[in-house]
Amino acid sequence: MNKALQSLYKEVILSRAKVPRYECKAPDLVPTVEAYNPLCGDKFYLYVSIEDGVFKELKFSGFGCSISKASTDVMCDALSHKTIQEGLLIIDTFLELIDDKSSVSPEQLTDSKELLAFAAARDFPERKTCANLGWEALRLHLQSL
Amino acid sequence: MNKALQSLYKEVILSRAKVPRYECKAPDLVPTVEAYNPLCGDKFYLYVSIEDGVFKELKFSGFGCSISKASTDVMCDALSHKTIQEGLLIIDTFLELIDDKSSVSPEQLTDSKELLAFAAARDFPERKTCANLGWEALRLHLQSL
Amino acid sequence: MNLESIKSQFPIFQQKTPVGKELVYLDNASTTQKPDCVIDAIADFYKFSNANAGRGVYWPATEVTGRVVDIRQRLAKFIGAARPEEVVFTHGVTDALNKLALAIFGGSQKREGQVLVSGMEHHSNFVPWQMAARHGSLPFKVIPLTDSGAIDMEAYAQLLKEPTSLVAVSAASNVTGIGNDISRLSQMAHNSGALLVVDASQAVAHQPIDVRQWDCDFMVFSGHKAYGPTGIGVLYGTYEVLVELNPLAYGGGMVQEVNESDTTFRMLPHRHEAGTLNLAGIVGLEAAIAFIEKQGIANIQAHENALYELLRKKLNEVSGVAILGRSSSLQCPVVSFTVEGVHPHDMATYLATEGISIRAGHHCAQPLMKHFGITACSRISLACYSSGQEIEQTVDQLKEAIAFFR
Amino acid sequence: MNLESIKSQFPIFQQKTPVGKELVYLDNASTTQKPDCVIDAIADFYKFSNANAGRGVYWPATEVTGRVVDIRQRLAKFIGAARPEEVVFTHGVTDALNKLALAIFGGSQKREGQVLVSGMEHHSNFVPWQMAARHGSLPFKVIPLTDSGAIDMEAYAQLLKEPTSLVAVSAASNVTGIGNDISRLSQMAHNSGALLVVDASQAVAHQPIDVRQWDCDFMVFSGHKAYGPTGIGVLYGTYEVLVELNPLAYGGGMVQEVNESDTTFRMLPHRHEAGTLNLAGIVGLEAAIAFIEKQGIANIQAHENALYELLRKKLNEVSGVAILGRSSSLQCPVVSFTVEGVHPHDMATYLATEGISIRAGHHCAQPLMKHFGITACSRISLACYSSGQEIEQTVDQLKEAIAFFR
Ligand SMILES: Cc1ncc(COP(=O)(O)O)c(C=O)c1O
Ligand SMILES: Cc1ncc(COP(=O)(O)O)c(C=O)c1O
Repeated sequence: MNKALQSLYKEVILSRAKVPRYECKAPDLVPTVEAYNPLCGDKFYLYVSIEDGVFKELKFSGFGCSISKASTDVMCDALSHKTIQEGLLIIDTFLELIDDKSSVSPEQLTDSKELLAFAAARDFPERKTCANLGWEALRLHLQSL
Repeated sequence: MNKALQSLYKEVILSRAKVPRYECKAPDLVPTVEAYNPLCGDKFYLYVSIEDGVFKELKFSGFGCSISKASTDVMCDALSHKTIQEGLLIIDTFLELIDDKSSVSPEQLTDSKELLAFAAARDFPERKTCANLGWEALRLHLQSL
Repeated sequence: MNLESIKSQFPIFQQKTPVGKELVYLDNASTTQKPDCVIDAIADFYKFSNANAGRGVYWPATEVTGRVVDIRQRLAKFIGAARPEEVVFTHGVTDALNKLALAIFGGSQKREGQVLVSGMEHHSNFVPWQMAARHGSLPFKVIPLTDSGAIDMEAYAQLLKEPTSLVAVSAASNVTGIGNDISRLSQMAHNSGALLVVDASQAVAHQPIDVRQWDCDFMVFSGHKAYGPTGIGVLYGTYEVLVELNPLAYGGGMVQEVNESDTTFRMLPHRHEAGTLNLAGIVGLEAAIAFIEKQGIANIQAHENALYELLRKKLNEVSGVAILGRSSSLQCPVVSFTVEGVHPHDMATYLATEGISIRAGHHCAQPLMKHFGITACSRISLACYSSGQEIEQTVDQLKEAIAFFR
Repeated sequence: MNLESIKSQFPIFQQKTPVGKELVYLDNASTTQKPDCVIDAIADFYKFSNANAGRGVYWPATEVTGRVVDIRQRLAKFIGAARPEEVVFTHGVTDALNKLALAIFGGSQKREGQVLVSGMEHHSNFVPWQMAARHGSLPFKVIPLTDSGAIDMEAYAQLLKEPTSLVAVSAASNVTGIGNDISRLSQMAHNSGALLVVDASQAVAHQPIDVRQWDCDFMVFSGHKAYGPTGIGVLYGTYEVLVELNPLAYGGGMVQEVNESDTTFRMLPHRHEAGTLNLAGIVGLEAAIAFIEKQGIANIQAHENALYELLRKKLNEVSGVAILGRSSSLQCPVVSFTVEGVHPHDMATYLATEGISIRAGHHCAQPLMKHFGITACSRISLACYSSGQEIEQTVDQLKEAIAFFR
C-alpha cells in the first residue's frame, strides 16, 4: 500500500463511500439523471430538485466504487442550496481538479477540503471516469435545461 | 541477367512464346476452356476437339507472358493425338515438373526436352501460375467431362 | 516445463513496474505478454524480408508469399483443420465475427431460423449476431445458463426445437473460465440443421484445439491472447461452407474479375482475404504457435490447472470472497469473484499499486453479469508464466485490501 | 534531406538480395519499407508496456490507454482533423472501406441515390461500394476518365444531376499516380447532397493531407504504405457524420449496455472501435508519422517529384515504352507503362534477378486497365529513399530486358 494510493483513498473518500450522507435506498422520486460508466457497469441515479433556479435537494441511489460513490456524495453536498449557475462553476472546478492534463494546481482551484480529497485522481487517470461519474452526468443534464 | 533466369527462359520457351505453333487469331470456334490468372489478368482461350476419346486438335488464343504462352503452346503439342487418359497423365507430370515442393527430379519425370524446359520454374514459384495456366484449366475441364 | 526459463523469455518481466515492484501479470484473459521469439519474428520480418504477399515476382515478395502459404499450413495443423484453405487470416475475433455474421446473414443469401448465443458470451460473440439477426428479421435468443454458470443443456435442447440457423458459443468463458462441451453442442446444433460457431478466444493458449473433433462449422481466435501480436486472428471454416459463403470482405487480392456490372471472386483461401494482410502479424502468430508447441500445450495445461486449483482454494479461504461459477473439467485458467463490501475497481487499484495486474469490470460480458445478478467483478487469469508464488502474493494483498476498504 | 542518412535508417537495405545484388525497391505503392524507429517502437511496445487499452486500472494498461489517446490526437493533427474523435483506428484501407460501405448502406438506415466511384479506383475502393449499392438496390456507376487517365469532370458533373448518395474517389491513382482535385470533387458532391469518401492510400506518404481543406466526409489510409506497420489504418470521418453512423463493427469496448433485446453504444471514438485494437500497430504508426514529420513532407515531396520527372524522361527515351496517363500537378510518384513485345511479368522477373523490385499486373485496378485497353502493365513507384542512381540502373536493365525478350 503506497503513498499515492493512500492519498487517493483519503479518509474523506473512504468514510463518505462507507457512510454516504446523500444516498437514499428506494426513493419514491423518479430519477432526474442516470450516471452510467460503460467500462465497469457502475450506475447512479441522481434525484435533483430545483426551485427558483436553486438546488433544493440532491440525493442519489445506485452502485459504484468508493471513488464514484464518495464523489457523488460530495457533489450533492457541494451543490445544495447553490444556484444552477454556481453549481455549474463548482462542477467545472471539480472536473479540472481531477484532470491530469490541467496546468492549474488543485489548491489554486479550491480550498474545499472535501473537493481537494479527489485531487489525487490526477495520478490515476484511469479512475477519472469514477471520480467524475455523477458530475459529468449532472453537468450534461444542467446544460440541456 | 543471371543463370537461373537464363534457364527459366530457355531457348525453347522464348522461341515458342515468340512464334507459337498452336496459336490462332480469330477462330470461328467457341472456346472449350478459358484459362484466367486473376493475379495478372492473363487469359487464354483453349479450343479442344476430342474424337473417340482422343485429342484431335488443340489451339489457343489470348494473351499472356512468355512462360504462360510457351507452356500452353507446348501443352497443345504434347496432347495432340493422345487419349484423354494419356493426356491427364501428361498434365500431372507437367504439374509435378514445375512444382517446387516435389521431391522427384524433373529428369525422373520425363525426358521430353520441351517439357523439361519449364523445370526451372521450380526456382521461380511465383511464376508457377504462369507455367500451369493452360494446363490447370484443361485438367479441370477434362475432370468435369 | 521450467517456469524460470519460460519467464526469462518474456522481456516485460525483466523490468520493475513504475511503482518499483515486480510485475505480477494476471490479466491474461485480456491479452497475454509476448515472448522474445514473437517480438524478434516481427522485427526480423520488417528488417529482412518486408514486402506485400501474393503479388510481386521479386524478392522479398516471393519469400513473403511462400511464408504465408507455409504458415497457413502450420496453423491448419495446429487447429486440426483438414486443409490449409480452411484457415482464413483475420484481424482478430471481433473482426472475424462481425464479418462472419454479415457474410452469413447479409447479402442475398436468405437464411431461415432463429439465432442462438449462450448467456456466457463476450459482447463480441453476442452483439454481431444480435444485429445480424435483427437485420435478417430472425429471432435472436440467449441460451440460459445454470446456477453454476454453465450452459443449460436441457434449455438448449428445448430451444433447438424451433428452426435454428446458427448457434454461437465460446469454447470457454472469459469470466468464469467454464468450458463448453463443443462436440455435444455441435452435434445437437447440426441435428437441428444449424451452423455452429465457436469463439475459441480463451481456449487457444490453454488447451488443444481440434476443430474436426469439435465438428464445428466455424472457429475463431485472436493471436494476442496466445502470446502473439495484436491485429491478427484466424477464422476457421469448413471447406464446404467457406466455398459457398459470401466473401468476408471485398477488395484487392480476392477478386477474379471486376466489371462495372459485376465482380467475381477467387478460390479459397483468397476469396475471404481482401486487402493487404497483417503480414507481420501472421509471422508473429507463427512464432507464438511455435512457442506454445515448444512448451507443449499439455504441459502448459497441467501447469495452469494446478495453479487454477491453488487459486480457487486460496480465494475460497478468504471470507467475503464469492467465486462466480463452478469449476468444470474443461475450464480455462480464469477465476472471477466478488468481495463483500469492496468494489472490484477499488480492489484492482489497490493491487495495481503492488504491481499486481487484475481486471475489474463486466469483462464485456454484461449478459453473464446479469445472470449472476451483479454489475462487475474482479478477475484473475493465468498463463504459462504464472506461478504459485504470484498467487500467494496476490491473495495476501487481496486480504490487505479488504482490511483497508472495509 | 540527406538520402544516405535516410536509407541507412531502413535495415532492409543493409543486406544484399539472395541473388547477391543491392535491393532496388520500387514497389512502394504496394507497401513501403520500414525504418528502424518503427520496428523499434513495435518491439518496445511488446517488451516494455504491452497490455490491452481502455480497460485495466493497472500499469501497463494505464500507460497503453494514455498512449492511444495521445496518438489519436497526433494523428488528428497529421491529417488536419478538427477533433481527435474523428480519427477511428481500423486495420487498413480495405477493412475501413468494407466496414464503411456496410455502415452507410447496410442496417436500418435507408439511403437514396446512386453510388459513384471513379474509373481509376483500386478494387478496394470499388467492389465494396458496388456490393453495398447492389444490396441497397441503388444504381452503381463509374465516373469516366479522360484519355489521359484523369477524372472526366464534365462527365462527373453530368452524373451528379441524378440523385447521388455517395462518391468514392482516390486522392491519387495507384497505377498512373494521377492526383485528383479533392476539394472540387467534394464541393460538387456536396452540392448534390452526396457524401464524399477519399481513399488516400497513395497520398499519405507523399503529400500533405488536410481533410478540412479537402472538405471530405471520410478519408482512409493504411499504415503500411506510409512506412508504418501492416494491419493498421485510419478512418477519418467528420464528427457530425460519425456520431450518427451505424457502428463500423460490434463487440467489446464499443458497447454501452447489452440486453437480449437490444444494445446501446458508447460515444465517439469508441462507437466505431470494436474489439482489441492493433495496439502495436498504433504505436508503430505513430513512429511512422514521426518519421515523415522529421523528414518533412514537403522535402519528401520535392525529392520524389524530381525523381518522378527523371523517371518519366528516361522511360520516354526507351523505344516501345508507353507510359499510362499524363502527368498532373497533383501526382504521386507512381509510373506505369507497357513495353511493346514484352509482357510485364517477364519484365518484372528479369529485373528481379538484378535485385530490382517492380510490379507487374493489373494492380487491383481492372476497370482502369480496361480504360487503357490493356490487361496488365509494369509499375515503378518511389519513396523517400529512392535515388536517381536507382532510376538510371532500372532503366538500363529495362533496356537489356527488352533486348532479351524481343
Ligand atoms: C489506391 C489504393 N486503395 C486501396 C488499397 C488497399 O489498401 P490495403 O491493402 O492496405 O487495404 C491500395 C493498396 O493496395 C491502394 O493503392
Ligand atoms: C471470449 C472472448 N471472445 C471475444 C473476445 C474479443 O477478442 P478481440 O478483442 O481480440 O477481438 C475476447 C477478448 O476480448 C474474449 O475473451
